[in-house]
Amino acid sequence: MAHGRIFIDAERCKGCELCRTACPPHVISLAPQRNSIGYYPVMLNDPDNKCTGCALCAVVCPEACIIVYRDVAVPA
Amino acid sequence: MAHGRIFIDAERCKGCELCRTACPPHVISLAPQRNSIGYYPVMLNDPDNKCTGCALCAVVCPEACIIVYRDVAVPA
Amino acid sequence: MSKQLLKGNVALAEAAIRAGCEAYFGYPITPQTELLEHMARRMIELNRVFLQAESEVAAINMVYGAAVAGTKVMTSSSSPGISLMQEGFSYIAGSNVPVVVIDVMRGGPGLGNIQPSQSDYNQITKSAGHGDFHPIVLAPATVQEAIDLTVLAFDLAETYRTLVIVAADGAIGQMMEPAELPPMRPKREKRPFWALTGAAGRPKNVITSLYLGADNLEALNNQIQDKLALIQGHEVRYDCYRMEDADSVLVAFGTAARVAQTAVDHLRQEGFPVGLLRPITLWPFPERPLRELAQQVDTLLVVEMNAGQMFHDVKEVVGDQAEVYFTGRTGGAIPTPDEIERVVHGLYNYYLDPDYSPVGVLA
Amino acid sequence: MSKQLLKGNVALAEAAIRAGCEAYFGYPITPQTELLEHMARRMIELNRVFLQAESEVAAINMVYGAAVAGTKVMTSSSSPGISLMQEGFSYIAGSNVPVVVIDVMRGGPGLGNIQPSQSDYNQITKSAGHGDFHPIVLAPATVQEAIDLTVLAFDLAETYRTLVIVAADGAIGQMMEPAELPPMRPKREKRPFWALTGAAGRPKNVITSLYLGADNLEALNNQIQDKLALIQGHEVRYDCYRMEDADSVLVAFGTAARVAQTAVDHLRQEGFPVGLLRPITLWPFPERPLRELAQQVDTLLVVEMNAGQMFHDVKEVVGDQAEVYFTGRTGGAIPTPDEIERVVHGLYNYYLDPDYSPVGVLA
Amino acid sequence: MISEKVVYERPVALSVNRTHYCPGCTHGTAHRLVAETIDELNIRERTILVASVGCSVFAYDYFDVDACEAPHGRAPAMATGIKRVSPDNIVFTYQGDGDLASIGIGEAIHAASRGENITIIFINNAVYGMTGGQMAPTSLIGQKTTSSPLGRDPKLSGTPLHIAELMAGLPGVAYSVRRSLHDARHVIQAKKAIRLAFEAQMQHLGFSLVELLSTCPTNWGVAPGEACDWVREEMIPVYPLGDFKVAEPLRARSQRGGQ
Amino acid sequence: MISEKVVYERPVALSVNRTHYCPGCTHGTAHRLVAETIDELNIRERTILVASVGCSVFAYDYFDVDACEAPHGRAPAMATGIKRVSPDNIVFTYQGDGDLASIGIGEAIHAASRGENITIIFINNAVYGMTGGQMAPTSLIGQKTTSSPLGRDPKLSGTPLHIAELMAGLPGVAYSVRRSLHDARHVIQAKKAIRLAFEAQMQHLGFSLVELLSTCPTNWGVAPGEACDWVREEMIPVYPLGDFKVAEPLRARSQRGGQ
Amino acid sequence: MSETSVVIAGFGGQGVLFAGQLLAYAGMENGRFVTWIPSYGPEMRGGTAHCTVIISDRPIGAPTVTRPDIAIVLNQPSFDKYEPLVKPGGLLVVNSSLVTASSLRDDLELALVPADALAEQFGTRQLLNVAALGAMLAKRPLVALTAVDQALRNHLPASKAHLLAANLTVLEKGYAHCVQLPLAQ
Amino acid sequence: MSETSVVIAGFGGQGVLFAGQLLAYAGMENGRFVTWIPSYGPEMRGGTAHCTVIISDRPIGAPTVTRPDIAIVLNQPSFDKYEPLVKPGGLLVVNSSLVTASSLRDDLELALVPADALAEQFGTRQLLNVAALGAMLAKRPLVALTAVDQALRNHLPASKAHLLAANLTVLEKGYAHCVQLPLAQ
Ligand SMILES: Cc1ncc(C[n+]2csc(CCOP(=O)(O)OP(=O)(O)O)c2C)c(N)n1
Ligand SMILES: Cc1ncc(C[n+]2csc(CCOP(=O)(O)OP(=O)(O)O)c2C)c(N)n1
Ligand code: SF4
Ligand code: SF4
Ligand code: SF4
Ligand code: SF4
Ligand code: SF4
Ligand code: SF4
Ligand SMILES: [Mg+2]
Ligand SMILES: [Mg+2]
Repeated sequence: MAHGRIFIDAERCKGCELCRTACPPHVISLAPQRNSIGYYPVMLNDPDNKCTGCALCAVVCPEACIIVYRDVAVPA
Repeated sequence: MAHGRIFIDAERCKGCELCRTACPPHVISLAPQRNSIGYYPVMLNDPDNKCTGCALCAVVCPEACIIVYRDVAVPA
Repeated sequence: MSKQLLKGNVALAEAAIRAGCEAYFGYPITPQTELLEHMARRMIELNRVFLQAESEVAAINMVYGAAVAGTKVMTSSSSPGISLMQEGFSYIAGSNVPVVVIDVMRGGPGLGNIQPSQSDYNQITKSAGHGDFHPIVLAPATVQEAIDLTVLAFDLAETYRTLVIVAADGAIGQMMEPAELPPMRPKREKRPFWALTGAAGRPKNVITSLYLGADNLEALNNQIQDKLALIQGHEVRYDCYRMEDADSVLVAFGTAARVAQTAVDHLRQEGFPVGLLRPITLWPFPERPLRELAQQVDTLLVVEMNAGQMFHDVKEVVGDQAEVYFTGRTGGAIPTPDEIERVVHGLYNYYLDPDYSPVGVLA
Repeated sequence: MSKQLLKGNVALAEAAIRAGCEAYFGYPITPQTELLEHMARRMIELNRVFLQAESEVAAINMVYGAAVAGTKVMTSSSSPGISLMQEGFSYIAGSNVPVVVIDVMRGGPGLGNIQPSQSDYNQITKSAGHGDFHPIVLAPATVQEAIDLTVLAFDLAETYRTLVIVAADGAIGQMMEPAELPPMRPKREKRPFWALTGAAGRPKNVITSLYLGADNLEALNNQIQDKLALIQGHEVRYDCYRMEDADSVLVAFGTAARVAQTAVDHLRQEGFPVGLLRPITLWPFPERPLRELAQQVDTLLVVEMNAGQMFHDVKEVVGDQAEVYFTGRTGGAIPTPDEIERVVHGLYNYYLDPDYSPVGVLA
Repeated sequence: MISEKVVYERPVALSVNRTHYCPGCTHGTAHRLVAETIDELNIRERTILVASVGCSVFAYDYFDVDACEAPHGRAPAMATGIKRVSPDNIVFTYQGDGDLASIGIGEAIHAASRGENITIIFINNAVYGMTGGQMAPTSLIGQKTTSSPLGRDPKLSGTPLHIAELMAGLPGVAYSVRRSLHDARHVIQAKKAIRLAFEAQMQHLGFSLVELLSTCPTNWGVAPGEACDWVREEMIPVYPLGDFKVAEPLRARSQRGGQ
Repeated sequence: MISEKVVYERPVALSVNRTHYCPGCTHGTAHRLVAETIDELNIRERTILVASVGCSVFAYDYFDVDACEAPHGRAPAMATGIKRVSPDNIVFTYQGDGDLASIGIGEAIHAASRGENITIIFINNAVYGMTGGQMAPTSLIGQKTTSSPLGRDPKLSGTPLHIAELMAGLPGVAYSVRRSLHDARHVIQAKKAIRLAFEAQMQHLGFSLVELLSTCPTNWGVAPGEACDWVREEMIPVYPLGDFKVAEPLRARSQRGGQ
Repeated sequence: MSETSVVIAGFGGQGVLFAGQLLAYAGMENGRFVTWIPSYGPEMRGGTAHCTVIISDRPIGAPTVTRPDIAIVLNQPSFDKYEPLVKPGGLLVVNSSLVTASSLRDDLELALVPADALAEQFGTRQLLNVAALGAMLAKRPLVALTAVDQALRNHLPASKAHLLAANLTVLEKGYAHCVQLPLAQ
Repeated sequence: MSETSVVIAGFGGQGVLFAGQLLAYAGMENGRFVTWIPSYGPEMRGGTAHCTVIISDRPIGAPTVTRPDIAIVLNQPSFDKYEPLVKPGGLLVVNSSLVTASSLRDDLELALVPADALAEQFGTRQLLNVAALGAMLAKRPLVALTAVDQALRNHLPASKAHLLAANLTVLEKGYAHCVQLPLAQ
């Protein structure tokens, strides 16, 4: 199974949660604090490393505030 | 064969000759004199009584300046 | 009816309805949108005609249609939309039909912004599109006056068979103030004799603005000019405030006049003998009162929310009888009493020291 | 190049081409149609851009597009079409881009007719749609001047990044007169630095007229007002005719000025010391020369092919320095020298007999 | 005994005024057909004409009905205003192809899309007649006009707009057909279509439009008869005659294709 | 050894500015897709945006390309002006449904009919977002808006306008499709369509338009997720996704239907 | 006269606009100020057209006149319209091939020229305009006949080049007709 | 003071416009001149909203002010914007539930009210606007608390009628909070 992670620019995020809905393994959740604009941004909440780096979250994000990384095997 | 005649309001006629073209028995022709507006109007030229009263001339006349009459048999 | 706290846009709309507006056609634009929205709800409720047009061009021509059919009809818009209606205005002018338009002005030029402004002054008082014409232009300064002038607009439109524009601004449209609405007028039953209703039992009526041949069109123009002269003779409206012994007078309309009024109060407290003349009809312009006034006072300061448009009308009327100055704000800013007061202070200094050049003043 | 017998509309078009017009967008309307038709033939021949737009609204916005792309661009129309362009004018004003528009005015209001008129004066000099702005307005009186001012229009548009309107009328557009065309300018190779050409190797360029917040929009307006002041300082143009010892002066532009000139000749023959001041720039208006003149003469008679529009500008400038009268024809009629002479006779009588009221004169 | 009966005479809804149309211009024919329809349906006293800007600008002088004159292209908006406040009147516009298909396409499409219960008589003569023969959106590819002196070039000016078909695509439209005025048979078919269009309105079915291929001998630079030939030979192949939308209640009475 | 690669990041053609869009408004998504396309095609330095009047009025702040701002509805005319004088630039407009389908339908249809070689990104959110949720020509039957408080009544206001289909009928159009932005799968399909639309222009095929069903949570009065549901459940049945016109050279690369 | 105004009026197709241009070109080639202005727009539909030419020694005011010094009327409606308008002492050139009415005014000079007939006889019927122009010049030598000649050579449209000789002939025949004939009173 | 201007500012959804209307209704019911004007248009997107209420003994000039007498700021951006603008000697009411920054100005009266917290405790979180309004009135009795009470009874939208009691409680709690607490310096 591919493994990945995402970076969310919390200051750009408006907490619309479209990414949360789009994420197959449900590893995105709302943050408890507002950002400086007043929105509750989302955050990656992935204790079990379930993020696959599928980028579906980024694909739906209206604010283009998600960067998606995926692990790749580098020949040693 | 039906028989008819037409009346042409020569002062309205602009001599476009559309009626002349439309007339099956070719009984319409251009008048030799201009009307007061300066057009050569058409006239009924039907020495042999060939007009059938078919009204095709009136149907194409853009100036609505033709009245068509047709003979009808009135029971004596 | 007692006073309610009413939003200007809503008050304008409801006043039109109560004045007997039978049909409304309009297109959304800030800052007048609530006007259209109120119409959307109420006109349908009252079984009258409401239609959101596809554009301002369409809206004014729908209005033109309803007007030739002899109904009391209105549209509303804001500055860019008013620009788009200019051709329609001109046809309405050339056809002598009654139409009411409400313009809730915003900052320009171009897309500008949606803040309050008075920079449609020229485009609504000087012409209604091409040709020689002036609509009657009524400029309310309060929500109550917005109501009263809207009712008046319908009456003037009918009386003179003319285009009447109620020239409000974003502040008047958006603010709430206590105001009283008039009672609902009974529905008018009959269409006017000149209206297009079908040529039943009478010769056909034709309403056009096309007059081939200079003579014919000049005859129309003469008739229009006569009508305009009549309006100038009868319909000038203005308001004076604290004119007693004034030697300087502010001239301002609409929201600018409210601010000017505050400034007058402050200046009077400071001992400056300042008054305010507030044109209510921007066209016909209160020429005679201003001219008379100019013979009594030294200075007029025109205050506008534009770069100085009415200023030129004041200057024309005043001639060399008094000094005429201008101060104003553009781009949607509302002048503050402070700013006006500073300019007036400057003007008084000016008389003491002719080299002093007052800030923000166009001579 | 030597003189040719040229039709005004054709001369306007060919002059634009020789001045370097790179693109033309327009919509047919009498009495300017030959202008568009000449463009249709010549621009294609020269491998430049010609497009018949679907409407005047589209035309002015195509022009706006070609202008933001940094090309020399033009449209032309007549009064109703000019009304439809008002919103576009306002956006162009708010964007500081150079555009040339030719208005071959006809009788209004409404559909009016297609005879010569000057009744767009207000709608082109007082505003370009909503907001505070004035285009530069150039008014030719002969076919030769139509050519010269069209060339100038392109230069002024570029210099000030502004809208320039050449205000002709149906007579100028339709008549043929001997005139000389300028040589063809070489094609401009580079687009201006501010133009939209793709953000290659530089930060992006944005051209907009939207300025949210009153402060930002006011800053734009201040910049525009500064530009307008600069233009007023540098670009006033007018012509004087037989001013020596004049005690009465006719003020007229365009075709009306031609007629006025004939009237001046006749009146001089009769011994009346009459001159003519002919504004060439309707905006900026020749304020200073008129004001100075007013201090020297007794009477100014404004002659227009409208109901008295420039009249108000003259009156504003002249103030109480001299009497200002108006005579004019509307609806597409051109005043005759006779008519003007009769009014002048009347004015002279007026001084002899103050109860005498001159015919056809608005005080 | 033989007596005479009148089999054709000038319709009452046409006024006595002479038209200013050029000889052979089928604007006149279209007027006549509309007037005949008004007579037949007995609606002269409740019909309102919205004339437009084009050669037919004086249509209000030629019909004996209440009438007004819309700004160029805006007749459908004006008609909307009238019909909304006077639903019992029969409201029709009479528009050229410059008027309707060029400057006024927005108003036409929106009136149609709203299903305004009005009738549009649309005269497609492939040219701006009034202003002297400039290209219209309906001009044919290669057609020389005063604003396309080398012939309409589709790369520069696109291809002919098919109004009747375009309108037929809008749900608010009850009736949208194309007919031609170039000979007697087609004139008769045009008349039937005009009548159905008015009937659509009388039956409150919504928007109706009849596109009529019409001649402009003057600006085409040909004699009236040749102009009719040009319609037949050049225009009809580009603008097929036919019914593009006929609301159910009218269908029984509409002839297919109209050719 | 395991390392990381970036599989998604913010496109370069999007500027660093924050948008003013409401949370969950898919205007932002559409912007992102256009920016990605510009990056992929490597045309940022020759692209010109014509922004329009609507919630996307500041689009020129959000794209890192040369840009201007057209009067309400007139973006296609402005784009025409630009493209005609600068045929080597890639010119696109970004317009809402009020802007394009209501006030600007005339300019849009004529640009399409002329086959202007420009691209239109058309955001259909069934409402006037910017001015506070009035009815648009694309509002659904029964949809409550601030100017149709009882729901859109087809008898008063007609029926939804289908822009992608309407445009497809015009010969000048090379590409006209409808896509949706309501979930990831559809966003991916929308992206492909946007790319094809730009490619159509780069290949000089003529006019291209992508209609995107988009959300307006604010004026629909629902949460962003529900807005996406509403697109799926209410809008798509009325506005079928699909390819309505795909010029031959693009056909191989266009997926049918786009559902 | 330092300034002379000429109206030429007739049916569309009678070449009134071109005749006016010829006159203007000739005036220009004679070094004088000239203006030419046509009637335009829908009033040209359905029949009549006219143009006004002014030739002067000084800059010209309005290019239109209400009362011309000279009117050349090529058909009956034009006669009806302009006969009353010509200035007292002016000249009315009448195409007697088409106009049968006669003027009752005694303050006009009248020149009758059978323009259609002359044109048909010496060229083609279309050249009636040139015939009338020639007639006018016989009465009022506003410009030299040779200047009109020259204008014809320079400005006859390419498509009509083959008619140049005929034009010149008809011009002279019109001229000759009015120089020789006694005035109609 | 014969004329007092109050700006209420916060996120969209914090009820700033309604709080302002309540104040205006109350002023009107107290027989005073009032104006209320909102921020409007696209600047309302993406977060912040504000309105201005003026209450006066005489007709009111501009309904907007650049420097208010009182500002009620319900979130951090509003604090940042209005803290410097309040007139010297004016009042700044701060929703201390959301705003942590403190004013450095010594020419202002500062009223800190944990509006979110109070609202949540005595009603629902949405009522923070009313809590802040109560706090303001404790410091500046522009209108009687009972007038606001009355305004709430008359103008609470039907859909919120069930929240009337909670509104009244939270209003009073806000008031009480600022009457009792010592001033934050
Ligand atoms: C706003 C405006 N633009 C342009 C015109 C000029 N104009 C008059 S008629 C016309 C075109 C008419 O063509 P069409 O509609 O096809 O009618 P036709 O004359 O061919 O019957 C134009 C462009 C005008 N009157 N108003
Ligand atoms: C001429 C003109 N009319 C009206 C407006 C007001 N206005 C601004 S945006 C808009 C509608 C926007 O709706 P849409 O195009 O659907 O874009 P959205 O906001 O939904 O994305 C209107 C009517 C304007 N700016 N200019
Ligand atoms: S990349 Fe995929 S799995 Fe990871 S957070 Fe985004 S949607 Fe979820
Ligand atoms: S989709 Fe984007 S804006 Fe929305 S919550 Fe997720 S990261 Fe934030
Ligand atoms: S009625 Fe028929 S036959 Fe008689 S003239 Fe007319 S077309 Fe000819
Ligand atoms: S069709 Fe009519 S106008 Fe034409 S020639 Fe015949 S009668 Fe005359
Ligand atoms: S110009 Fe053409 S359309 Fe107009 S009247 Fe003449 S023939 Fe008919
Ligand atoms: S109002 Fe609607 S369209 Fe506009 S930004 Fe908000 S959600 Fe988007
Ligand atoms: Mg046509
Ligand atoms: Mg929208």
